[in-house]
Amino acid sequence: MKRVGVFVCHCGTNIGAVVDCPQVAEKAMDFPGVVYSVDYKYMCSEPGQEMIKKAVQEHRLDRVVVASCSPRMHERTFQRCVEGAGLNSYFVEMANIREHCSWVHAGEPEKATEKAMDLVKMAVAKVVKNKPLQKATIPVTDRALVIGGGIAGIQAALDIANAGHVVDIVEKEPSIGGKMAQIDKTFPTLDCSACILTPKMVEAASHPNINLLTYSEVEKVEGFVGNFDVTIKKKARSVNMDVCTGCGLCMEKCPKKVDSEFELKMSKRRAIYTPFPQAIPNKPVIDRENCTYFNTGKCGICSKVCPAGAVDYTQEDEYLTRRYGAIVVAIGFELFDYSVIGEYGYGKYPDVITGLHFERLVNASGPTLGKIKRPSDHKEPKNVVFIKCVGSRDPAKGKSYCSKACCMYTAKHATLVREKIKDSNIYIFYMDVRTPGKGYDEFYNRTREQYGANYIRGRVSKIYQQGERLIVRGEDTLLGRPVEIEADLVVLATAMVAQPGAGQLAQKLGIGYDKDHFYTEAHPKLAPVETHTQGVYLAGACQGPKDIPESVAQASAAAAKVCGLLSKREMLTEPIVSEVNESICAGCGMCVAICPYKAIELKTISERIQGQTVERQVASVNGGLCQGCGACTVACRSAALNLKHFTDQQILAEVNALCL
Amino acid sequence: MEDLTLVLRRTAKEILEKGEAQMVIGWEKGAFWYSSTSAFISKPEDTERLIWDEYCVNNLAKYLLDYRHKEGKVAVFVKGCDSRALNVLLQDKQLKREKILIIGLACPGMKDEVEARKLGRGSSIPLYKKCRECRYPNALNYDFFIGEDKVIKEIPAQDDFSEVQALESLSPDEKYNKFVANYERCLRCYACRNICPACNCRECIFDRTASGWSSKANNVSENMFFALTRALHVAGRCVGCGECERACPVNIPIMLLNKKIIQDINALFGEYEAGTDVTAKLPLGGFEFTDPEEFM
Amino acid sequence: MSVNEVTWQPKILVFACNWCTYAGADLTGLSRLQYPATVRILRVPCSGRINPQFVLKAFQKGVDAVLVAGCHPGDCHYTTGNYFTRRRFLIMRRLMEYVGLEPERLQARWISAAEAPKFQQVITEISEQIRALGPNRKLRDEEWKI
Amino acid sequence: MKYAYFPGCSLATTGREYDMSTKEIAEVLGIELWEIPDWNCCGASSAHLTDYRLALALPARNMAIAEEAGLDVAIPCAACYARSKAVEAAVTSSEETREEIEEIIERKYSGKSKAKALLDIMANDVPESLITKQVVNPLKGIRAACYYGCLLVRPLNTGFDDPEDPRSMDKLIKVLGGETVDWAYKTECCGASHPTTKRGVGFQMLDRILANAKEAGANCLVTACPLCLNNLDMRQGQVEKAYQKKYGLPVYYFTELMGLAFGIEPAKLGLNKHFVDAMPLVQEVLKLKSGRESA
Repeated sequence: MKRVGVFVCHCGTNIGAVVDCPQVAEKAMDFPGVVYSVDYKYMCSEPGQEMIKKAVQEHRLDRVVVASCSPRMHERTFQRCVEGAGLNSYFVEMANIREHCSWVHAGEPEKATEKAMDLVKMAVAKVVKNKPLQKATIPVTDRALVIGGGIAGIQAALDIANAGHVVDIVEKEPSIGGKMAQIDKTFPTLDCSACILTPKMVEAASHPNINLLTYSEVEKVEGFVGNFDVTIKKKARSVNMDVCTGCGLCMEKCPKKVDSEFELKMSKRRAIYTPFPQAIPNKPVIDRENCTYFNTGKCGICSKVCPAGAVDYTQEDEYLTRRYGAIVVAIGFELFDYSVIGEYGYGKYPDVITGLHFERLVNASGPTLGKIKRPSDHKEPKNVVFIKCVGSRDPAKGKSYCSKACCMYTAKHATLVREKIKDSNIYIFYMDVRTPGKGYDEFYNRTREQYGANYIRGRVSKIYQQGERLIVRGEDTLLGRPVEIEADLVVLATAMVAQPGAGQLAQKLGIGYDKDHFYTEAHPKLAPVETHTQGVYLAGACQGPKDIPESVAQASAAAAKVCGLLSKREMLTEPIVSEVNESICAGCGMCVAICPYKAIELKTISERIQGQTVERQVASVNGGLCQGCGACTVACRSAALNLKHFTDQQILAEVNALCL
Repeated sequence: MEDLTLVLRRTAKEILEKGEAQMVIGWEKGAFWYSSTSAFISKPEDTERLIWDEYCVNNLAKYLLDYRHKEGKVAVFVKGCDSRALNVLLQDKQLKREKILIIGLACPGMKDEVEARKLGRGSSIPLYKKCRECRYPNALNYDFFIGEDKVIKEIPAQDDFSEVQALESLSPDEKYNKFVANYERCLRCYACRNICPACNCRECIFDRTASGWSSKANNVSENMFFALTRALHVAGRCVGCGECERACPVNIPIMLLNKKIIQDINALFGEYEAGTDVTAKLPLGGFEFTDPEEFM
Repeated sequence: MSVNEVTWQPKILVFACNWCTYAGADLTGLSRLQYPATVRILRVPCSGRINPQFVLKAFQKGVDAVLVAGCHPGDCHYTTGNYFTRRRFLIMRRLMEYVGLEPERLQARWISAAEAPKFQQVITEISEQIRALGPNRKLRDEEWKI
Repeated sequence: MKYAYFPGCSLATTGREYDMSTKEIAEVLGIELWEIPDWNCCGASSAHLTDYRLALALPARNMAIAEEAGLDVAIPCAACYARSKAVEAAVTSSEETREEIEEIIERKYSGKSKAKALLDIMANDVPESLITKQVVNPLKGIRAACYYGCLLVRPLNTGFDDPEDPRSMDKLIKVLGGETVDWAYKTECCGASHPTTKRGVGFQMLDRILANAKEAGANCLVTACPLCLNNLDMRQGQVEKAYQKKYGLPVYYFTELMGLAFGIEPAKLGLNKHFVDAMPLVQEVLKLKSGRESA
């Protein structure tokens, strides 16, 4: 008979305040198999774990149940703890009497205690049936994939490459650089964004360990940690990258002008183009939708003028599949399209623009060469109004969260307006000013004191055009009266939202995402750059709105995780995989069709039946591929397949324990 | 049907003599006038015992499982429902098609043995209910066919789910009363499982109490667990041959559960006739992204 | 275990998939969203692991209701686990209703790791439905008397 | 096309010409308007100031009568339309409210018959081809600032136009051959009762609207609400005096302009009943028309 030890945790007052832990511990002694039961303030603490180890020695325990928080939180901790006490690390089960009990039944202590007992009883019934399991090893491919070539992707790739691993960066735009390439200055130091970004872009482009796959997208992801088989679609650039020298002649001569997405349609680019002058790779791409040659078959000037003969209209999309050990997702963010909501007339009045538009206007390589001009009549604005929290912190518009970086970049914009237009009047409508970084608050105060920005605490209700000027109608809640400003230019700090394709990419990778399609980290505090899918890491705004310093920090953190993974040729995998009882398996193949990871195949075995040697087929599970979902065990009618650590017998024991 | 019996015997004799198969499985007259049992003939002269009359109701397909490791081939006579059963066994990879010689027949429908016993010889005896509703009287998958001219033409358009719908309209308690009334009688003799072609596991979980799924106790609750589990196991593979009902010593209307599932599979995932196409994907063997969504 | 009308409390078993609904339940705890203590959560790696026979066994052992819960189709950590669950339990629910089990007693819902309010609302809803229905006597080990 | 017709108190009094022009153009377009027999006042703002149930029961009775006849209800006035839509929403969204209201008005009312703004019908339900076929005098020379008011397109009643930037009236005027100007005060409030009770506040609001229309180059205003027309038309002179400005902007109902375009005799449309003389612009339209014909 198994000797089970039950350890009921108070978790300070989190559990103890509602659940009568001593009573639960005492009741646990009646459960079959329990020989030792105790309650303690902090089971996960050092003394708590020591207590478990001591109890295992003294009472010759061979199974342990810890009734405390969610196994998603401390299952690892207690598995390592029992391993330290000489038991197989899978001889521990947890009863979640905090998140699933004390925290949600605070008003009903007796019922919560009774429920805690039931949960402990279920855990004991299960742990009695736990079998010893050893972690298996699987190979790790020494190659990393970074999806997204913004600052986060570049930084992660550089750190991984500098650690000696090969990295591929997949970027859907023709050039890496992401949103940061569009920005003029960065807060709080006001140093120019391109000056700190382009060197990193060049370093990434020239780094021997880094391959840039620009104008490409991830098509399919298969396999699992250490062995991700990723199919990448390299969209046809119609330019032969090896031959092209980037001289730019074709871009000059191309007759077709198209709105430049990089310049947010405030200036034109050609059909054959590089998004911005410092683009890396600095080799153009033909926009097949707008190129006359691809639409009508005429023109072809670019191929005629090209000295290197690099233009190749016949180029096709290319699909290549590579195996990677780890993946860093760094696809960044998009700005919330505020034209959907008419109050501010964004999209209707040309002089109502977003922060990114402003960055381009104030950028030296922008459409107005750095002079702030109104998109409508190119005049220099005198009254500039900034509006913060446009879409953010506004559940009615669907974005309940704060976008974190707008307070700082709006203050920066105010500074830039003052620097460029001495006699301008700057108004900033805000609800709160959030300056959560080093030097941030000082920077904000400078905009108020030195640069004379008028911060008006209140929301803007309506903007409308009156003649040349925009009437901004709002309210000054500190003075308690409505405010009306005749503005020449209105800049909206719109919410940061997830990239439009974020949901599909998440489903390809099998990682979670929240209601706003930002990716879900494994744990907000303890594992901010990991995902629940082992081997897939997050960096930058795709995990949630954040500014550049934080994105870079996350990128290096993700890189550290990747290097930790890739530094080993093999890695231990969870032994929670299916196993086949070949004597029972009839070889019907139902499981083969159902396995999402194609980890099961039918193999032929020979057997002596009634005096004959007979060949027959049975299922066989590839422990490396199997991820332990258990779907096959239900497809198998004769229960020949069982999932280790979640066997039919264990689950049945939990069900039976619940009711007897 | 007299002349076909002679054709049957001659065919079986030729097969055995030419060595095309080592054994022929057919029917022979049983102890009573109203029952024909299965016959396993391996010597040419014994083929005289073979007959084809209105009482050859036994589904011979499942016997092939006992001879699947025998060298050479085994020949078997199949009616419509038998050939569907055989297809299911092939779909479940339990039989190798090349080791079987299938001789198809057109089935005029078999007479109800129980009625025959009651009404006595000479009176007109009705067909089995399953034969009256049968939509596949002619063998589907065969190497050769006996009685080409006997092929049955008029066939009911779709299955008859009236009994199922009648039961569905009752209140929960009424339904449960009927369900209990039926399965109180169950002896757990497993005859229904033993005769069912869709129940082809090497070792059934109900024979292995170690699996923890069920106990030997013969109470209503365990009987219901067995009945519902078996219904779910054969879901999407039950060909509606009705042998389970015929084999049940206490006459439990087992097909009521299977027909309910067949009706739901048709309604939810599109029409599916088990055992009519060996290459078809089993409805509960996969999924579609566009399955109906009820759990949002 | 006979059923005593007066002191009876609904006992509801929830099979929760580890990646979504179990995490959703954790988040419900983190957000201190209260719900009736009638529910016991059993963790399985994926909703695809939930064998209909576990549900039958649970009713046999005296559970008043079972909730099968997992990720929204498309979000499954194992890519397609929950599509099987959906197909199986579309059939299972109809079969159980057909043999006389009140439909409220076997439910299936998709609840993601972020949907704590939905978890609380579903549990509260089912708990009230079952409290109204009273204890379950069907499919149980005990004698059935009506 | 048959609708129950609910004129409401304004169209029997100050909005006489709205009622006259509506009936005229309905006839031309072949739309049958069945005036709700023994209709009662919709309660407008006074009802929902006093009692919530009263405010719902009053419009509910009219809608119930229409529902018994199985007809949707055409409602010209913005306030009546807002109240009817409010009760429709209340009844369809809550079973309890429906029973309560049905008990008060002693009639069945499930919300099956829909309350429809007349503008919604003319702009969206009536096929454009049917209107263009009837146009005899294209409204050349009309440069209208379409004024929707603050009630007609606001969220509770909307569904037929964008609350921030409505365009249905503009579209209608263009279909009639007229021109409209893009201006910012389409949905700004005309002051409702303020021009009467609190001159200082009301006149300022009217002044803004008139000034913005003038600045946008409009030579007239078009509206679909009797109160808005009242304020903009009747008070225009007083506003001009109060602010020493000259606007001289005639204010029409969109139904009057439709009638004019359909060649209906101006007096029949009530075009001679306006405070700011509406006739000169009308003459100009007719003159331009005849001028074209003779040239």
